[in-house]
Amino acid sequence: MPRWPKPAEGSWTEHYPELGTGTVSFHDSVSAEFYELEREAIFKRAWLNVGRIEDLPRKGSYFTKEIHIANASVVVVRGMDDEVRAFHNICRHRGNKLVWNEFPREESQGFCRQFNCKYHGWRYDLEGNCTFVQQEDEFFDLDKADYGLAPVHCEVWNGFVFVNLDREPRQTLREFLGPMITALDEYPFDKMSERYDFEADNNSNWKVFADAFQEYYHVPALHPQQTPIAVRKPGMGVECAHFQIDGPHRMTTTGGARRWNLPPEYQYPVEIATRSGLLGPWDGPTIEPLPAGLNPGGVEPWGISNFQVFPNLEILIYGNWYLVYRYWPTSPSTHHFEAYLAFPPARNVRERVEHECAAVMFKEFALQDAGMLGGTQAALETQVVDGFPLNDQEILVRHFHKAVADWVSA
Amino acid sequence: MLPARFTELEPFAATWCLATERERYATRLAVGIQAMQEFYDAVTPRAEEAMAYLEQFPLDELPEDALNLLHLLYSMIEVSFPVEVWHQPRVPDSGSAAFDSFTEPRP
Amino acid sequence: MSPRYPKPPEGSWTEHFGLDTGPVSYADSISPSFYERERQAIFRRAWLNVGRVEQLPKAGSYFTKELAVLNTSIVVVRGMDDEIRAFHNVCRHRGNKLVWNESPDEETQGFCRQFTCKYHAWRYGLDGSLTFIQQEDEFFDVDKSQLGLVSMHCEVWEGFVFVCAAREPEWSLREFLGPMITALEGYPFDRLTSRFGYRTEVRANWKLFMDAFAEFYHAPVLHSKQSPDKYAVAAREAGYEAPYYAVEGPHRLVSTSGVRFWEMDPGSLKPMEVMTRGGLFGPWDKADLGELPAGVNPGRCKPWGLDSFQLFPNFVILIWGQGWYLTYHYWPTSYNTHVFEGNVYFLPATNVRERIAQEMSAVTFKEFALQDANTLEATQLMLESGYVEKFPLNDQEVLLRHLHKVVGDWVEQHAGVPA
Amino acid sequence: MSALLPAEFAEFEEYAAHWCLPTETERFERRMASDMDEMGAFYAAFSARLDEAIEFCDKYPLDELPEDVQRLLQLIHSYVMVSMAVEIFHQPKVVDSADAVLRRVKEPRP
Repeated sequence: MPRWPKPAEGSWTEHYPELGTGTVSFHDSVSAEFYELEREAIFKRAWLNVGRIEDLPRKGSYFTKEIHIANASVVVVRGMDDEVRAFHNICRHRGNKLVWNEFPREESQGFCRQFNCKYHGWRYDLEGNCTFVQQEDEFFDLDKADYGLAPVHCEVWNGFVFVNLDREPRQTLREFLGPMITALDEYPFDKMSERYDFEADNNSNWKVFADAFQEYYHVPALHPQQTPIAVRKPGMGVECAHFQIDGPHRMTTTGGARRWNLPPEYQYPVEIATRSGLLGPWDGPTIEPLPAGLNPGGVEPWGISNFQVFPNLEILIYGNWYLVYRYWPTSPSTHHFEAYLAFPPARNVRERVEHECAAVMFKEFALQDAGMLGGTQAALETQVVDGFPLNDQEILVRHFHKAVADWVSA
Repeated sequence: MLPARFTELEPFAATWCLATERERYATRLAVGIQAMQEFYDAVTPRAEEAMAYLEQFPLDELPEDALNLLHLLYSMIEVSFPVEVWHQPRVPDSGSAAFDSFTEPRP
Repeated sequence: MSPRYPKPPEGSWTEHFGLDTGPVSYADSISPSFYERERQAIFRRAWLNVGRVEQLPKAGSYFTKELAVLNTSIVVVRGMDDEIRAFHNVCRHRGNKLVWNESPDEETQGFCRQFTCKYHAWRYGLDGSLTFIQQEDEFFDVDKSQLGLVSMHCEVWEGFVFVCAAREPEWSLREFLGPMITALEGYPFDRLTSRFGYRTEVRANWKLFMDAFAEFYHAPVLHSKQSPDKYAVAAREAGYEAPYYAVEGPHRLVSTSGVRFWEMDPGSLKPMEVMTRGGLFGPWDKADLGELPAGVNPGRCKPWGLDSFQLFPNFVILIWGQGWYLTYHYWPTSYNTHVFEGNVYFLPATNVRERIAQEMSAVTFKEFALQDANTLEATQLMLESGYVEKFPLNDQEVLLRHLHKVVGDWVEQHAGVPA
Repeated sequence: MSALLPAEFAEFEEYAAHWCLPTETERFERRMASDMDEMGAFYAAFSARLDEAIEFCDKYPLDELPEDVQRLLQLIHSYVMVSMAVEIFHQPKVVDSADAVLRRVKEPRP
């Protein structure tokens, strides 16, 4: 007997009939040809979140982003007019990579008044204009106005900086995000500027890894240690209170008693000692009022909301802090994983320790996911089995692979 | 290891009397800029005297201690770039670049 | 800023050589299929320098050379008749690699009286003839005279050993080199035998790295930190201008004017340069090489710094006014990687001071090369991104325009010729 | 040897040299390099005074912690790190994490 009501159709999956209920192939996660299709149809077309406005604190702040699957390196910079712009990180003279430090393949960040090419000293201002050509009169009919940095479409939504590598994006960022995501317009991400950033290079397809974070069905099996052993029971299930789909994006909400409202045997001593843990600080400043878009299912009591923004962004909101994951494909069987936890800045050591405990515990269980999914990838690559059953709690996995397929075939 | 009149350079001999460029370059990347600065400061004031001393021998018949001294001077040249120019062991922005010596005159 | 050196009457070197002045594409440097065409149209047809005769000091001396671009390994050997020959390094019996030590993919060198295959002990003379078959009578109708090592065309010019992989070379080596290069005959390469050799794999197309060494426009910028600030600032403001360029057939030349570092005030010099009397331009005390052939400094630049002779396709000889020379080789290993080899050659030092000045010059050379190599990896990465397709070139970059044009021409001319 | 921690916490000096580490990367590596006995001893000793240590630190503004107090905070961070091994996994390494790595590339200071 479900604890949470299902839609009238009997299941969340049937509530979205276009999803079907049959088995699903993960060929899209092992195929080199499919990866090539994703490169063109998804990563060179969709809006991609590359950072937050807090990553560009002042005029002249910049960071570079390597988008391997799109063969792109992008430099994102806050101009003298406070506008955030993105450019291809390429000097227009001989094609040298413009902004990098020490290792040309690695990302960099910093602050500058202009960009200087290391190779021949061409200079560009923060708006991308070419401002200086070494020995300009040795060139033939060269007009600097023709040699500004190649722009990349860049828009900011609620502090999230997105780029689009298409020549002309088919949708504005807001159109692309759609009503379900833009219903978070009022959520004060900007207040959560204390960040704990992580990265990893994982041996799994980007979708295989994303799948692990859009269902909680695996939690009792892969992460039994999330529950202290005294109260760990075999056969425990997990049920989400609400699922919702909007275009290529999707979300789920959990509900029920907060971990810290359970009896103490449901918490580890360190959680009790720090009043923090897997689900973050128990106390902390409250964000009032939370926008309705955060809990579109009206779940009560509300737990967390997990927004999956197509193609490779996840925003997990815990109320007064949030988590972001990004999955950057680097080959059919590997991806670069980025994650961060963001809290309102600690006002004292106690809050700082609360955040530390949440960040440490996050890593513990993410390591289990990363460790196992290398194995999933290797097994999928045998291609011995092609049809895999997905249950109703895995509806978002089903929808994700369908959305990817739809974009590829569009 | 070194000729008697250069005994005060002995503390550097074990690290820097290296016969090949490969060893000298590897040591440069391994020891840190502080150690190179100390070596540089100690050896450069004696470099002219060392060259004058070594000139009394035919180049291909250097006694062992003199040969060690010559290798020490080669190391002095090796560390001069980190110390005088880069202020760090590596050439800036050369993170993934290498350029390996495969033949050089002996000595 | 008016040019310090006169330009040709056409107004620029680029137009003087009849080259286009528009933006260029580097599609030839990021394409696996173009690389395959280069292998056939260029590397299987041109004469390629694989070393010098000093590497083969006596009868029986040999060295191997891995030529990934030709999918082969060769062994170059001085025979009992003092003749230098090149063979594909493959045993005729079962195809084993004939000459190697420890690791089969590494080059080797040495001295021997004959080559013996490690697998079944077949033996070959230094002239490539098969001299011994283990248990010969177990074979069927075997004729040793038909099973010698497969030779590759090999000729020597001024001590430089060249090979040509064509079945029948279209030119003799001297024809291929042409008058601009052969005018160097008489330069005492044979006396400059004190050699410092360096090698690395560069993650960039071979032409892009040649480009970096085909222009000095980048030098005041990329290498500015190499010099004390006082000199670096002056150099950067002045920019770079070469007094003389020449193009002949597929080959090209740039000369630079001399810089008398040793006459500059010490604030413009590295302390170690002053101490060792050596640096980027070589030992300060010029080596006496006697009268030089007319082919050296053909533009009669004064003061003269160096000549960079760029021999098609992948070989550069840099002759310095101070009496030494450098060679560069760019050996492609894929469309976006190559092995770069740099060799520095001096007169053998006669005393410690000369040797120290040489050491300083060689160390300085490596510092510069390290910067170039990493920058070119960054260029390759971005060109491959494909988001920008056309790039402007200035008149000081005329030689790289020429290189890419010649490469394109050779590939074009060869199109349709069966492999 | 001069004291690393505030005098009130002198009893933890023996752990300070080992566990006062400013970054998560160092703390995680130290955990991987330590055995359970070492970590268990530190955990047992520090548990009783954790709350007191936090209170002590909070006598100062977070961005103006004196050096010895900063080290006390680093010790608290290490305590959190060690508790994962002691309370949850009963071994230094995360169970079933295979060869996975997750680098913390940005964190607040202190």
